[in-house]
Amino acid sequence: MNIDQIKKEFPIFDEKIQNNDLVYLDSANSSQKPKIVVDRINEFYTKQFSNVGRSVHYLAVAATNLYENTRTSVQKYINAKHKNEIVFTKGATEALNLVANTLGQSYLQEGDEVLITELEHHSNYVPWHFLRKSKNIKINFAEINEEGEITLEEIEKKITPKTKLISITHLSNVTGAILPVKEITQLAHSKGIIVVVDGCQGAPHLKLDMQELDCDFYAISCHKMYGPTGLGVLYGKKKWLEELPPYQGGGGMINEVKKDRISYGELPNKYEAGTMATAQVIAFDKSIKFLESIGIENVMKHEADLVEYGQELLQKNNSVKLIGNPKNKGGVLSFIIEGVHPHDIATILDEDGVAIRAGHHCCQILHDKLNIPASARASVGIYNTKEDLDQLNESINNCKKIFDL
Amino acid sequence: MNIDQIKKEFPIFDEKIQNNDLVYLDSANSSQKPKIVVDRINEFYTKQFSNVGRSVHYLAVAATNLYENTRTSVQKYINAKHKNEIVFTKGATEALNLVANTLGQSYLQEGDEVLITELEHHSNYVPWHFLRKSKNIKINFAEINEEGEITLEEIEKKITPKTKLISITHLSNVTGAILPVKEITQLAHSKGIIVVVDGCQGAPHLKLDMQELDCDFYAISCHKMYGPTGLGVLYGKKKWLEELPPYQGGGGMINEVKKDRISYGELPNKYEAGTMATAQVIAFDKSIKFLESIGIENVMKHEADLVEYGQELLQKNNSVKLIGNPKNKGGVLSFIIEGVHPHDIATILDEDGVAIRAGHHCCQILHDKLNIPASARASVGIYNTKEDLDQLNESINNCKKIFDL
Amino acid sequence: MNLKELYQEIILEHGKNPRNLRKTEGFNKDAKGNNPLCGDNIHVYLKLNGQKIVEDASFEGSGCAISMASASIMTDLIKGKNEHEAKEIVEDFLGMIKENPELKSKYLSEDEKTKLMCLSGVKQYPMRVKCATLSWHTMVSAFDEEMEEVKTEN
Amino acid sequence: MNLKELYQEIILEHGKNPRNLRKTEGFNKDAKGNNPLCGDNIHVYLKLNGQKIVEDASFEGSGCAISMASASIMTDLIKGKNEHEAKEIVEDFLGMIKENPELKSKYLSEDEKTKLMCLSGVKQYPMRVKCATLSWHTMVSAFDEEMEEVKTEN
Ligand SMILES: Cc1ncc(COP(=O)(O)O)c(C=O)c1O
Ligand SMILES: Cc1ncc(COP(=O)(O)O)c(C=O)c1O
Repeated sequence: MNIDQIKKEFPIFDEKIQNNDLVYLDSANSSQKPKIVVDRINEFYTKQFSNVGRSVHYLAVAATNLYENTRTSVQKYINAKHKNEIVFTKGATEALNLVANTLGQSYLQEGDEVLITELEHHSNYVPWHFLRKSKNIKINFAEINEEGEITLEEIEKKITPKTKLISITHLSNVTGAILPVKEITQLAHSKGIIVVVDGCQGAPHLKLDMQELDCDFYAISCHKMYGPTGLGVLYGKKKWLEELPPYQGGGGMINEVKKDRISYGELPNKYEAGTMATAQVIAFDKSIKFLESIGIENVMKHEADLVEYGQELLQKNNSVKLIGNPKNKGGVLSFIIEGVHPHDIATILDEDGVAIRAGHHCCQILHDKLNIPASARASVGIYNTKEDLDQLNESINNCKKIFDL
Repeated sequence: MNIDQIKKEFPIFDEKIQNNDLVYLDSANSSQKPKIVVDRINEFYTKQFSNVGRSVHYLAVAATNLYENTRTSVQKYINAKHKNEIVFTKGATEALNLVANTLGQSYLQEGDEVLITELEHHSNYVPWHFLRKSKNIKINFAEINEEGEITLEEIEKKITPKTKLISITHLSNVTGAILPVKEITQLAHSKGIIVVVDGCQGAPHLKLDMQELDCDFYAISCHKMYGPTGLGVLYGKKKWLEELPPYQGGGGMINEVKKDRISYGELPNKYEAGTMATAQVIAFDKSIKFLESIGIENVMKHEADLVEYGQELLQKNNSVKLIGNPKNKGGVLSFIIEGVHPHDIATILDEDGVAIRAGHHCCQILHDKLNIPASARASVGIYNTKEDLDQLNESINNCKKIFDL
Repeated sequence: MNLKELYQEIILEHGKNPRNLRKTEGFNKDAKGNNPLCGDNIHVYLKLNGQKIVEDASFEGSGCAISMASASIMTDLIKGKNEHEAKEIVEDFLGMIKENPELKSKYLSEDEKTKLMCLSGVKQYPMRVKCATLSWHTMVSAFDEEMEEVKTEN
Repeated sequence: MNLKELYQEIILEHGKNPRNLRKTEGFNKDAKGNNPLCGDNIHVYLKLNGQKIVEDASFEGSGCAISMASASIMTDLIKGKNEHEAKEIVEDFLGMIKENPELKSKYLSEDEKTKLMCLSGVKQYPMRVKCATLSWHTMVSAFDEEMEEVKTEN
């Protein structure tokens, strides 16, 4: 696999950012887009555009087929049993809201417990908090260990007879910890507990096999997966999606509409109310093709190499303190520098064209736990190289110099 | 105003659709996209891409500014008082769900009545139906008159002391009737009733002035307004958006997150949970610029001319029966042909490159009322010409020939 | 086959003047189907005799010429067949309307095959395939006595 | 002014070793502010005497060098001013940090202006402007005795 070649497929790296080459280390936030994805959007809008599923004219039929093709591609890519288990949403956040809202309407009862973890992104906490408010469910938190991991044992310890649902991230967007989702799901299912997975960081970087993971729901953010913004995927087991009530109401999701009653359509229409993100769905097919053309094993290998290299570099850099040291770690390097606020780090690195993120990364619970207000985070994608991490380290040194460290 | 020139700005019209020139008469479904909008998407993804509002690096700052620029452009375009009254959603359907859901959470009570009309699209009925189910509110329907209009008098007649909210379309996507929104709002407000407007068909074709209309909420579908798919706008008066609870929970919409409590952010963040449709928002600025460059008065004049011309043509065509004959009519021509099902009409017209829609257009209530299962609909946009309507008429004649009429 | 031919050859005849558009008296199997997208709806009635042979088949409903013609032809040729034969014919028809170049079922006469093949032109109009198949799916439901309405999807 | 200069000139001094980072004893006005995006938070304390003059000003909280420096300089120079004067200075500062080339308030001495101007480089880093302004907005809230926390937005 030739990373230079792959990097060339991303037009943004031809640009100078304030006279610097772009060292993009913010992929956990959102990934850059390969040319084929952008071109597909362009082609669709300029040559083929029509709304989907509603008209019978040529363009509408073609667009509908393209739209449904992506559904099939996603199904295959994540190894879902049925095409109708793939629902398009506006993002992972909406997907998680959909799950929490519909389970709240018809499954979770007052007093039931939902188990999440201290690693969760706000998008996998606030929707459950809504149910805490409206339905009086309880939220428990599995705690991280010293390495910033969530272990199977910790999950087991936090399960009570009232636990009805476990909702966990596949890969932490701060510590990089990869959770033992398969084992957690086995355990949960043995106790009749549903498992929801926030796959935002898992989907772009790990092998996805719903049959193997066996979780009940899996949420994906397409813009982190080399795809367009404004699009997400919710995978849900057919039995759940069939049983649960609809989430949003509108055109396309109905069966029969009368003045005194309404019946809803079948899957997946039931969960796709209104005009969907047609162009984005159609282009996302190319993101999947892009990942398939590289091969997820190669992606994983490359990113594991990078993170190992980066971790060593930063560990050797005194005054840099890495956050978390999980055995099973994805391409996220979060750190602090004693005496320099993460925002100052990010601003100073940016002067060298090094784009990282500073803040709590929508994980305030975790930062509270670690007793830090914020951290700096460098995260990698398929286009990153060891040179990028060298530059990161060098810019950190500049930063230390400014702060007299 | 030179329509040929304007049409040239839409690349799709350079394409042959099954060897025909495209006669696109399905704009009420979704409009075609001008080149500047598509190019903007392209440029953003290939030269400037970053997620918005979350990182402090150069690209993120620039993207955030671009994103917020569109909010300001929309504010100005619809003459909203505050920038924070503009919320981006994934579409008008989501915007209407947001309004119904949050009002249902904290404003509407059991027994309250919501008044909608027989012209409403499913997207402006199903969300209220959800509240009928969950909160036991009642839904009343203002009825159409012979011309397919909803009059102020009819609204007045249907208001009861229990009416808390009126939700109406600005422009019917079937009969083309333009509703007297300003007058209805005046009447409603004098009785302490909130007004929600489904502006899907209003926004692309009418002058938008929130101060003049004075409605409490207005929902817009960007893909019908020469903008990208997967994007909508909800305008809501500040006092409402501030008072109502959040809709979806996740990253970006919070203030403080603790294990036992969460507080929410300020407007507009409160309603923009998760990563938004960044590229689409940024490109939508160009849709507005496009409309502004033509001038909405010119758009309205051109489309009024078209619809008058088309109406005359079809009225003269025996066996064609137009649906509705409102005095104040937007660019929608719905019709039936006795003895030919609308789907057959659409398929046969499509052979000539004439793209129209057949079905109930997500208005089953209206079709029930008219006692027809479906209708054919030709709808215009800024790029249509009288020749397009001539072709429509000619193809209808072909269709009649096939069916021996 | 171009569109004009598709419509003219037989659809028009069956579509404008469909056969068996009525309710079979004393039916013992029935099912409803609808297509939420376009509003087509159909109610299929079957009367099976003691040997489980279809003695009469009919339908009620409204829809486009293609769906009416398809229901008309179907109800005609299904008479005299048993459930097993009928279902094999359904499979054969669905296969043909989606991709197969021809019909293969041994339960169809050459004449019946010719009649059915005039619907083959629908293949080129993917959005209309469900118009042609709605009555067939509904008939299967009637045999299976499913209580729910059939909805066609792609 | 480049970034290095911005940081070095005075931010570092104030940012690393901020002044008035404590809680004023006997304060009679205070307010909290935070920046949800980056987690900066601040608590501003004011002690006004009988003539409504700021006798002491201080702050607690954590944040980046820019926000700390800004709070440090602010609490220093606000002492001895009354509410009207303080608010005019706030306006002047906010105007400068966003667009104006210089400070104009007659309530600022040349020396105070010089100190404040070393924050002017922040202008070029729009994402950081709110770091510089958080304490100032919070002080206004303290004067107004608003009960709610201040949140900075762009
Ligand atoms: C009047 C009306 N309301 C609502 C909608 C729904 O808009 P969207 O599908 O873009 O959410 C449409 C368009 O389909 C419409 O025409
Ligand atoms: C772990 C995790 N969960 C959820 C989200 C939310 O995804 P989105 O903002 O695309 O809806 C993100 C990204 O921001 C994430 O990293």
